[in-house]
Amino acid sequence: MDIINIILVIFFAGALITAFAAKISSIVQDILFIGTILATSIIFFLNINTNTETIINLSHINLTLGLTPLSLYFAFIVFGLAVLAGFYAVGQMQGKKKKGYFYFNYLLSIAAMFGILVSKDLVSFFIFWEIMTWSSYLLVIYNGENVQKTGIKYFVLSAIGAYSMLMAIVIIHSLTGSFLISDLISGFNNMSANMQILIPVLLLTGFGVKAALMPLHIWAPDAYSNAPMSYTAIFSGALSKMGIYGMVIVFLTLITKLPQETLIRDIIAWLGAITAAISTLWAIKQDDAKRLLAYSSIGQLGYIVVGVAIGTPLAMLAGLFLAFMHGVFKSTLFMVVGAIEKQTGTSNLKEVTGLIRKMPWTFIAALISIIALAGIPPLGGFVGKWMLYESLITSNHYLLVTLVFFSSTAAFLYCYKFLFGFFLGQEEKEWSHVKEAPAIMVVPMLILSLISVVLGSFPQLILKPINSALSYYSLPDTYNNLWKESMIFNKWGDQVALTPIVYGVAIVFIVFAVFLFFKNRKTSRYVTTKDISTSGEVPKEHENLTFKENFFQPFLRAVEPAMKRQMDKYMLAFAKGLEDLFDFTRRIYNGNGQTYAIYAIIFVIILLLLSNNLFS
Amino acid sequence: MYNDKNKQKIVDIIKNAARKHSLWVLAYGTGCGAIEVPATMTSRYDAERLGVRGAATPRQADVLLITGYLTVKTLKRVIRVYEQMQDPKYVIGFGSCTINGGMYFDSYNTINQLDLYLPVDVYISGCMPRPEAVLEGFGKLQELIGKGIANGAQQYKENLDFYRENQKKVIKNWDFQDYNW
Amino acid sequence: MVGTPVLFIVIPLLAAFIIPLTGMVWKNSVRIIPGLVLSYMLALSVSLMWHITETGTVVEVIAGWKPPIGINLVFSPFSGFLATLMIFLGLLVWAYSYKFKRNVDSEPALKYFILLMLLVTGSVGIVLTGDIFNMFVFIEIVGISGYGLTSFYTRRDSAEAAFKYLFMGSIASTFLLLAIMIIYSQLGTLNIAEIADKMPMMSNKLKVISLIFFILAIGIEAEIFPLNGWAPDVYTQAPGPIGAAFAGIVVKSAIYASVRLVYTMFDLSGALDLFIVIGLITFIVAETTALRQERLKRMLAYSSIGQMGLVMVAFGIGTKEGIFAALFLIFNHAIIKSLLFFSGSYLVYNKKNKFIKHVNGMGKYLPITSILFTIGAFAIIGLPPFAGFWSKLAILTAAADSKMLMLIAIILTVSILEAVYYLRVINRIYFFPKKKSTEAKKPTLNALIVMISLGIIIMVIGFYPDLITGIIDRAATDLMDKTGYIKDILTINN
Amino acid sequence: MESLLMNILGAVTTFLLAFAVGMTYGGLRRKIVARVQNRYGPPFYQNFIDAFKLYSKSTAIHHGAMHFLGPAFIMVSSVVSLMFIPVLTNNQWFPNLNFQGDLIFLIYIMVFGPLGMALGAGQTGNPNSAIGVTRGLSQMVGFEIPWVMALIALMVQYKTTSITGLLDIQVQSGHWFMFENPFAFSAAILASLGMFRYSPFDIVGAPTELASGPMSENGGKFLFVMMSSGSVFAFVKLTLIVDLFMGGASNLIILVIKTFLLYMIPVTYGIVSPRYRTEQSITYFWGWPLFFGLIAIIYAVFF
Amino acid sequence: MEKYLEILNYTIYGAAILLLLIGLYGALTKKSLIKIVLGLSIMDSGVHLLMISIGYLKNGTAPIFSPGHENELAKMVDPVPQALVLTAIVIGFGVTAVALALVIRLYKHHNTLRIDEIKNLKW
Repeated sequence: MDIINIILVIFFAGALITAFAAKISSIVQDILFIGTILATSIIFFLNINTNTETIINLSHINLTLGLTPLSLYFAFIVFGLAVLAGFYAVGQMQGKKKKGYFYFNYLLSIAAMFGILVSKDLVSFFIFWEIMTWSSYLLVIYNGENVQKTGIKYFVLSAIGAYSMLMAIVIIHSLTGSFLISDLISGFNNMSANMQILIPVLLLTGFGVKAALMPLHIWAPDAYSNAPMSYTAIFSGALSKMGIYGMVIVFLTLITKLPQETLIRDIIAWLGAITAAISTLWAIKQDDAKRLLAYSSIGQLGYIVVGVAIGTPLAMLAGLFLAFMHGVFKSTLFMVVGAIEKQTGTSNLKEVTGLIRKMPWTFIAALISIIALAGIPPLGGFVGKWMLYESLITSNHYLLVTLVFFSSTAAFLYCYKFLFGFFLGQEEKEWSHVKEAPAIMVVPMLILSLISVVLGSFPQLILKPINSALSYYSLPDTYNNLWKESMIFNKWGDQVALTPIVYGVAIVFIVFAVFLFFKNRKTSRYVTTKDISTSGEVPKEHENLTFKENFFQPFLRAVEPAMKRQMDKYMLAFAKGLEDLFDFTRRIYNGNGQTYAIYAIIFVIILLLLSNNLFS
Repeated sequence: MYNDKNKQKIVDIIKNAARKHSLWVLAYGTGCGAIEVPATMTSRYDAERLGVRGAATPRQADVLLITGYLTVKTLKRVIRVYEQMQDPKYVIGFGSCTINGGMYFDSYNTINQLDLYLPVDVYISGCMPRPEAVLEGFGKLQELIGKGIANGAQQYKENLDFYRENQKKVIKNWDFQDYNW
Repeated sequence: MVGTPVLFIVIPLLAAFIIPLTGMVWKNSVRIIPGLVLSYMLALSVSLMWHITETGTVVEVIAGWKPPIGINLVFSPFSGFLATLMIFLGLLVWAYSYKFKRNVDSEPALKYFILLMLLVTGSVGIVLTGDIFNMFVFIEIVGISGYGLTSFYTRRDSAEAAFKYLFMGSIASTFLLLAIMIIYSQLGTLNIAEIADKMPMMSNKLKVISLIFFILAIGIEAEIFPLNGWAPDVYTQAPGPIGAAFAGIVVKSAIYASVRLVYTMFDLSGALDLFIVIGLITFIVAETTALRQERLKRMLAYSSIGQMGLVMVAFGIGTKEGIFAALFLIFNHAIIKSLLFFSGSYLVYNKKNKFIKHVNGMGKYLPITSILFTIGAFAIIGLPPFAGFWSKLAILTAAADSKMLMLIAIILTVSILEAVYYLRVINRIYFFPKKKSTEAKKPTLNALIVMISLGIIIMVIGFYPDLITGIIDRAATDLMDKTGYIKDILTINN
Repeated sequence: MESLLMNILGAVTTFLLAFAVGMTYGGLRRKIVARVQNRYGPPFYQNFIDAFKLYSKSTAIHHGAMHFLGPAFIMVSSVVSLMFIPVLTNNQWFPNLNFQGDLIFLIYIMVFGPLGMALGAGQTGNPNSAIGVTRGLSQMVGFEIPWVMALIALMVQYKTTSITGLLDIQVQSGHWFMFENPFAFSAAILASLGMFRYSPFDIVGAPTELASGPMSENGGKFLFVMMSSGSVFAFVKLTLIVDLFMGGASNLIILVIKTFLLYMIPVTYGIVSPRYRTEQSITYFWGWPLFFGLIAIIYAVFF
Repeated sequence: MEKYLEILNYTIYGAAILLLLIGLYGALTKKSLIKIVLGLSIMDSGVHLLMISIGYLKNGTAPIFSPGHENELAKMVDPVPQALVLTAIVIGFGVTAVALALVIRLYKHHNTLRIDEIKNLKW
């Protein structure tokens, strides 16, 4: 049997066994869960091969499975995150209900993501896509009664996306007679002009939902924030990347062949940028860390979409690099929230304060990830941002880059809010009992933040696979051209050399840290956060010295016009209107048998009247 | 390093020279004296030319300027502010009220003599002292700093028990953290 | 040859009349004999299906009168497929309700099983017969047994539902007779094959009128909009398994009849377009109505109607892929909707109004039933890797091959609504707290076996659709082959 | 080895120069403000005295690790950005660290500081600090937009994103970009008003209402580091604008003249203006400066 | 005479259709369940009449094959409609019986015979 099949089978079998192992013992369940993930990832990492192809023959449809360099790259993200978040999940799920349910869906969605990546034909792609959708849906509604609306919203939007994709798939089949992606690519030139527009648009709609693109993003904040955090790490880190994966393929193979190429690219890129800007503003407004990160995820996905949509080699590099980075740091942050929620019982930024001394390791992970998220050098996030800006500027998207820059700058606001809310500020007595999260949760976070750090100085680790992925889709080789070792440059030849930056920052930081920290640490004394200059007043226990309410009120007041309109509300109003309409139309069935008989007669009469037109 | 009153190391001389020309004042605006401070700082008298400058919080301040009578309630806060200031720090008692209670000498809720509670380096007498007097007071303080004998903080640390006793005598609801450096 | 198609009619009819007699002797025989009969019929039909792959269509001539004069039964890949499916479902309904009736009121199981046997007989008869008047008779048999089964419970509003059904059914039978008579008066024959052969002789006007009357009559049974007002009431008020029987057996036979009419008998070109339009309207109205339902069974009923609309659409596409998709959908719908009715009736067991809110929190108390319901719901929404996905893919592919892009868009849009109302129920099952007054009824063993086997079928078909696609493919080819059908029947020599 | 040593030496010299210049400018500003207010004012070296005094103060208390590291972050921002800016055009004196700097990198490293300060201020737990920080970050979002637009206009116009590249073009052609693209210059200058945080944009410190905001719990060495970082940073900003718009400087005297002239803009603007509210400050930058930025880009693209 | 018979022929058709329409009218407009059942029965009768009249042949003979009467083959009335109508009548009878039984139950359950008041199941 082929490696891919083995991995899929292990996943499905592992999911089922884990789900039913709840009857035996909770620990067995944990071990099975971790075992499944580890086994599959070990098999995967030891047998990486992009040449093999498995064909499953059905009478009408051949399902073709195989890895391409691009999917290999995404599979790295998926498996890496799956392992780390898996360990984390074991820690987080201790003592929770519905463990089997969680593990089952978790494994299933990982398997489905892997399946998507290895699909070489559209039907298996769609099958795994839908498995991914419903398994993630089941995890979104994990938290019970009050997230049902969220779940439905997520599912409906996903269904809109999936069905538009399905429509594209069947149209492709009718035009090319095959479900293979390679046949689509080769046969795309022969299609009529209308179809050439329709198919990419439908496919992009499908991928745009998962990538939380502007008008289709409304599910994301609620869904991300309501799933268990150990899954949201996957959800936002890896699952959303499936949309990006699809977009990359569409942009690399289909859009390039269109006469309206630039128009579509610009539209999608602008949508991405607007998504980024608006969701950043909304992230600033949030008081719940989960929602904050959820909006932030949408924003970050917006950047990635911008990069992918612009589609120059550097932009592609940027988009894919950011995809990896986003997977790394955003899942770390979701894990941080999960750890804090587990330890304190809430994830509200207004309530939890001053955990820095209680949960130092978590804080370190959060700090590094936040710096990476904000795109500040010398961490990995900066590399991606740099490439994005350079590519936008060198490809003449000046207003776009301004908008992206705006959202990126505004992102500092919520970055700070996140750190300040949880870790800094007053240390309240309410949280004095809080302990550091268990090691099984902290270690994955630290590993992930280490990756952020490493990628800041050695981006070639990731750029190399991206390069091979892009050259698979016949983009020019970018090594020596756009990057070389830890040097990245744009097509004008301007470069940023990461090694001196990292050394410079590190040296200066260490110098001043030594100057301040190690020199004064011994001689000075720690005082609590109650000992501050409060005009001489001695703060009492009940006095609230924490500044949390309306954190960025002035800023929000300044940007108020942009936030007045909410897509969410429009869509909900639309849905409400539809429901009312259906409530009205179902009154056709008024319960009176006679009326039904009259309908029948009217039906006959109408048919008779129309018969000349109907049956010519 | 302030123990030897008459002997200063060369480092201390430099430090004190800098300190005396850079006095960041935390004006604790009690009583009627607070109105004199703006006059001192603004264009007619311009204390800034001497390096005297307002500071916003006790952490940044060098000089605690107490501008008038202190009720018991206020005293409590003043003590806390003083203890929050970082070494080296100085206290200027401003106006008669801080010296002997002034016109409030027999009030039931004001203290009469500030240096029972805080180590005052310089008193400026008057009710109220005019800006010229205030500047004179600052000059005096600079002189003391230059000589290295403006060591009220040192006294406070050494005689903490004495000060605490006095403070606790008037402040009934004592809820301070320990001042242990 | 293992057996003849006539046994499909004779045996259950006989059984239906014998049961009361044996019941006097041995009470349990009432329960057991139908099962034996149905299993025998299933074995027979499966072996016949096997048989016809080698020899081709089997035409049974009754009483020695050769077609076109006599009545004949046709067991072609198409009709055989449907007959097998119906018998299989009948068996499942029997197995599911084996113990179901023991403690329901004082009503004996007797009537129930007699009527069930009649229902199966009638439906299988409709599918197998090659004579339109005979078809009318079978439709009436189905109808009358259906009225009986609907009004089975005296405590519910079942009489109301039955009366509506009867009202519509009477109108249907009247118009069916009218249509048959018009054809007979013009062509002088009742044999479907001969009618099809002679159809060009008929004047266009009468052709159209008779077709319209046929559509009205059969459309009432096939639950097309706006003739389906009775259907939700019946599904709701009939005993749980009978809902499944209606969705899986009765409606299928009506669909068969309409397809036979349009594909074989009439050569009117517009009829297929009419199918698409009617089917689509049915689909849309039913699904939108289902969205706002408060009662579980009613929701399932509307969903079933909607699916039938979809089947009509698939037939209306008119290509072989379309028929393939329609038959696949029929098969999937039969098993999935049966599973949904079976498990759904346990989720709202012993509730008078069977509100959806009664399923709250049942996931904890009826875990297996809930999981099965979930599987069914996922399958009918069309989520892979369950069976429903493949039929949905097939129908969309068929539509795309015929360049009906708007059709695809509409179907997919409405499918979203379908997903919404099923998910609402699933969410309630698993994530809402149970009300104290709600008490869960554990499914009996036989019911559990039936449901689990249905669930397994759904999963297996979902993972490996090839098990069924071959048969469906043959059936579709058979339906497309009109001249072959005529030839098979009119040139029979035995 | 030798070059490394030279590098380090050069870094130290550059730092000292920046420190000295920044401090002096700060002192001069105080003097000028005082003269405008009809005061005598402190001596121009007053800032050095203050810095030294702050350095000599004891640090008896702290609020935790971030309290220490926050100022270090600020310093990193200032010093690293200094490392990547060409101080002089002929690279004789400060050759080593005039790295082939990239403008976008610089934009980012410049916001590193405020974030670090925010962290340091955050851990002290003083509500005023947090308020100040939120104001500062909000304001930063405001002025970054026209600032970036101005820079983009330059990059677009001259097809390079490198500071050195932009500087070289000016030196070779002899045309200053402030005349080549005056709109970009206007936008950059208006944005730099916000960067200097002098009145009317001094909403972060706002001594009268926020007790100096983020700095409120920092005395002694912390404040010293912050102050010197601010001075270095002022130098960085001024030099950057000089490099980008005013053709750089071939020697120190020209550099001082140009930067001082440039520095006078925010100073004089500040003297005559009262403080804005936060949202006024933000929307100020989204008014004329943004407009200038837009015009600058259009000008750069089409002319 | 023949003319009259021809007219009669059409009259029978007309009468059958009229009967059908009367029944339909009754079924669709009358509110009483009993009347509706009556209407349905009348409809049935109309159809039955129509069926019979289709098979009718003027001056026809009974459709009995007997030796020596082969030449009367063309004059025989069509036997099929008669067979059919018998079946149909039986079925109609059965349906009516069930309908009336249901009406009784409905009356017991709802205490009314008005169809527009029996609307527990709707929407």
